[in-house]
Amino acid sequence: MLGVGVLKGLVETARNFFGSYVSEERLTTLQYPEETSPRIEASRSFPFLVYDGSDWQQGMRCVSCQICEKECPPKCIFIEKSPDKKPDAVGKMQFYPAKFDIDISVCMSCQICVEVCPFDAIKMDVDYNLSATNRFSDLLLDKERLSKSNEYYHEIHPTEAASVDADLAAAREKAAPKPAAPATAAVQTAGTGGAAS
Amino acid sequence: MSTFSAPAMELTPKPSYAADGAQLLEVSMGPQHPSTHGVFRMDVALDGETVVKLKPIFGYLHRNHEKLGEDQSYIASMPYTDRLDYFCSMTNNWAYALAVEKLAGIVVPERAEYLRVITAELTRLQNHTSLVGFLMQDMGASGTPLMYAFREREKILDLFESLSGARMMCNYMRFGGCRVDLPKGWQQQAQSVVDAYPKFLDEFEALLTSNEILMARTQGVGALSSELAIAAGITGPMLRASGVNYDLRKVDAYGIYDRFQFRVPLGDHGDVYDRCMVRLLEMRESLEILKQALRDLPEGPIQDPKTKVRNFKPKPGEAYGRIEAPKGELGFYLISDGSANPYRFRVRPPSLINLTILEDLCLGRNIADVVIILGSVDIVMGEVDR
Amino acid sequence: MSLESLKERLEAKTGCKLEIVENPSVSAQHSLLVQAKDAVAVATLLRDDEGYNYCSNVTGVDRPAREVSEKVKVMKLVEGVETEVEETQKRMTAAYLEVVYHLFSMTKHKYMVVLRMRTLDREARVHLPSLTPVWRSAEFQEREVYDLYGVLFNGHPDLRRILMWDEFEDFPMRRDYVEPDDYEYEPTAHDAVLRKTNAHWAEAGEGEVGQ
Amino acid sequence: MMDEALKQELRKQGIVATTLQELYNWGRRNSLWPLNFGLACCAIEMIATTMARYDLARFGAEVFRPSPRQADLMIVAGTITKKMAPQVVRLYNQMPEPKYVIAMGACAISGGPFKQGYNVLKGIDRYIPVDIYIPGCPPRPEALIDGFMALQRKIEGQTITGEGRPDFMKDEPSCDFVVPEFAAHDLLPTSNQGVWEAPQLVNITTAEKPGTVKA
Repeated sequence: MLGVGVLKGLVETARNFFGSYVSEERLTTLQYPEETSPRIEASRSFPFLVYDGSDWQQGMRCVSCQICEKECPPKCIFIEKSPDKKPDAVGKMQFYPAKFDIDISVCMSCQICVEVCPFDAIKMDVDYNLSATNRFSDLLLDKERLSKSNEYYHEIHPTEAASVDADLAAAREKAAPKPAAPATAAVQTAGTGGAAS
Repeated sequence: MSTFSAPAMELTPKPSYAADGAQLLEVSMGPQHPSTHGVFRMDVALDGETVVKLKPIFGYLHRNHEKLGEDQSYIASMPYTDRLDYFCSMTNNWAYALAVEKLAGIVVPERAEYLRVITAELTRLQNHTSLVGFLMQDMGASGTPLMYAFREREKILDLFESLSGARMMCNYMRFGGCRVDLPKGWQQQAQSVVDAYPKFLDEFEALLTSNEILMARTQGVGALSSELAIAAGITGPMLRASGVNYDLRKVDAYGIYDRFQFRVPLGDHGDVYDRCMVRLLEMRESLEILKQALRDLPEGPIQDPKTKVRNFKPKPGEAYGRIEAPKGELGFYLISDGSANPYRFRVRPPSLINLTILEDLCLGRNIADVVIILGSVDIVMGEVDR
Repeated sequence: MSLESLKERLEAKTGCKLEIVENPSVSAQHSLLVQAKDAVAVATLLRDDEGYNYCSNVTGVDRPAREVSEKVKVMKLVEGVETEVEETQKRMTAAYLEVVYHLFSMTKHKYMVVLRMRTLDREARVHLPSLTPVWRSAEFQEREVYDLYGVLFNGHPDLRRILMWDEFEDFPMRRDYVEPDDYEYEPTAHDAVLRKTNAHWAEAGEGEVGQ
Repeated sequence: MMDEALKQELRKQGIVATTLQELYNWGRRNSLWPLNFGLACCAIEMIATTMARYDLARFGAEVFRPSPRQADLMIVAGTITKKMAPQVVRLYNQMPEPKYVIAMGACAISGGPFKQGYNVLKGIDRYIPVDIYIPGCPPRPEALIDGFMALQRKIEGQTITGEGRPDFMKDEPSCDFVVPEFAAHDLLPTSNQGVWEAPQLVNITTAEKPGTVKA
């Protein structure tokens, strides 16, 4: 009979409509910004630079090797090497970036910089609310705005951060053959380089 | 309030005439048109309401994928493939990875093959679901079916996000495997989505498939014969709706598709209704594949250890790799000259080639039918124009 | 069904000369190079007799002339004695545009044939026969090759630009294409990008940047 | 003018005191009708934002108008190619004042990952003024909502009298924006000089080798 199919469809919409009052499953609206979706650990937005300890300049893991700059598909990273050296996470004397800029108005969040980084220095952030009124001043992130602490990294990607820390600790162990030696000595005697990738 | 001088129309209407002397109306549909799925444009000549000429015009989203692919390393092209057919980043990744693996002779570990099948079939599910929703939108069922479709799509996107980190642009596969392993609890979550999906499909079909208005609008509209479909190189659900049994998952059996039991739904008439139904049935088969793959998923490595992300330089030569993407045959043709960048990076876009016969399908139909015929072809402009 | 036997069959039927282009990679997808004048006859045979009724992919490739150095043995007078000496000679390879067709069968078998055609040079003699009358699926793809590489397909029903606008004059996928100059602002200064930015400001008459 | 504390106190008593300006801005910011206009990948996230999960209708913006004549807000969602740029500018010109532009996603802001391409416009702000930039490729629906709320805040702060009033309320309203033409190699003009000004090159100046190419 003509019209039965239409009626069947209308019954279905009615079921969905009234069902949304009783069934959680049908009520999917997320009341953003009052509530946010549960944080997904793997989630990624833009890169940031990890530092250890409390001072972002001292603890910066990046050694300015410029691999990420080269591999970045949309070419949105700009690094300038420092003239002098400072000890890195493992304790070896390394360069550090005098300038490290990421143009997030170009970044495609592809995570390739994270994959190629041999020093676990660059990781993906989860913050996505970065809308701006000025494209040039607000969306070109410099070294200071990019630096986030290792604790923050642990907070957003706990599993990944724990395994990175374990790797770094192992590398430090390897770099400092005398475990009894004081930390400062370990820094100076650190010989073999490179954290585990 | 400001006053405007009326901007000049891009095409000044020129009178043209039909054979019997009647004046034809030339309409430029697009590139900004609510039903053209992006920035597609058609120059349509109408006699009354009947289409007498239809010329598709492309290029409004020509983003130079092929040129960019030649200018950067092999791995750097992987995130760009996500943006070809932006509904189906997983299958795009797979097609590109497959072509590179053919070029360089890389073996993929078994677990990675299973992960690829699982993600690709989930992609097919969400692509077909939203396509049917969009098709209904084009037909005038504005809102409701698309809303239901996107409600289900979000569940699959959640799966993609917890696996790869991004909702749409997954950038998940690598040459010789996948980037990350499944996080904890992912398999159960995927299983529950797969288990709940048939219920949604039942609902969707109850809503749509017996609806008289829908049948009147779609049955017999835009019928494509199997001969024309083969000659014009149509692939994917559109070809199978015309009754040609050609599914690369069966023909090439790339990856590990020969291990799964599934059927290939075929249509009889090749009209809009058949195309829609073939997609609905294909989703059921995808669920079958997903069930088997999630059941049989082995343990093991997910990445070929010999293939590195950096400094990847395949030997000179060329390879054409193709897979059955949700929209049709997606192929990548790569020429290597031994350097770190491909010498030629070519994408064989199913959407573009499926549009070859758009004019043949639309001639003699009403202008309102053009919209749903285009909708049933299932195009994504990112892939059509690249 | 090997490529050699296919080549022999086609040569016997059409009387033309085909050439197998080896593919050194592991994919081993070797291809058939066909002369432009024989292309339509060979394509029709492939479709009708060999079952290749589905042309999947049409690709344009630009091969500009490049310098290759190769070792050649030449006879030379060394200290009065004529001896054979190995010498590296540099020569330029021929420049041409290439169109590659990937052919399959939808109904009969699952082999692939790769068909190639080459133009005589890159500037003037860039005409090739269109295979759209044989496989309709080549229609848009040949238009694309024309648009991006400038290969003129004789016998194509509707050869216009497809991706770029009609007024556009260049062929952007050619390897010597120069992009329009719009790099006045570039915060992430990579080598290639920086070169373009510098060129922009030099042209604008403001000298090199950063001074 | 009434001070803020008194206003809050009255509100508790059920008396809403407002100025014409506040009422006007309140009305405008809560009924922004976007143009139904998608260019590329970001458009899918824009559609997802209007769907059940994120529900842009909660902000009064669910009425996506297919015609620019009925729209207040243009969400430029996706890559603008040079072939498309004239149409985008023309659509913007056709929108009635007051009108706003959100550049959604990397491509609309700067050309994004495709900026090296020969057919890609390096940011829509070369031709039309942009109010809010939302980075991301594509931005998540939450990011779009966040950018949308930033736009609402911006509207709330607008005055309707004085020098700071929007252009469309001035006696000499801003004219049409120039629609680029297709030329032999590029668009002409390559940018609208009244809108776009390339800033100082931030990074290159610091290099020791000015203007040279890094090794």
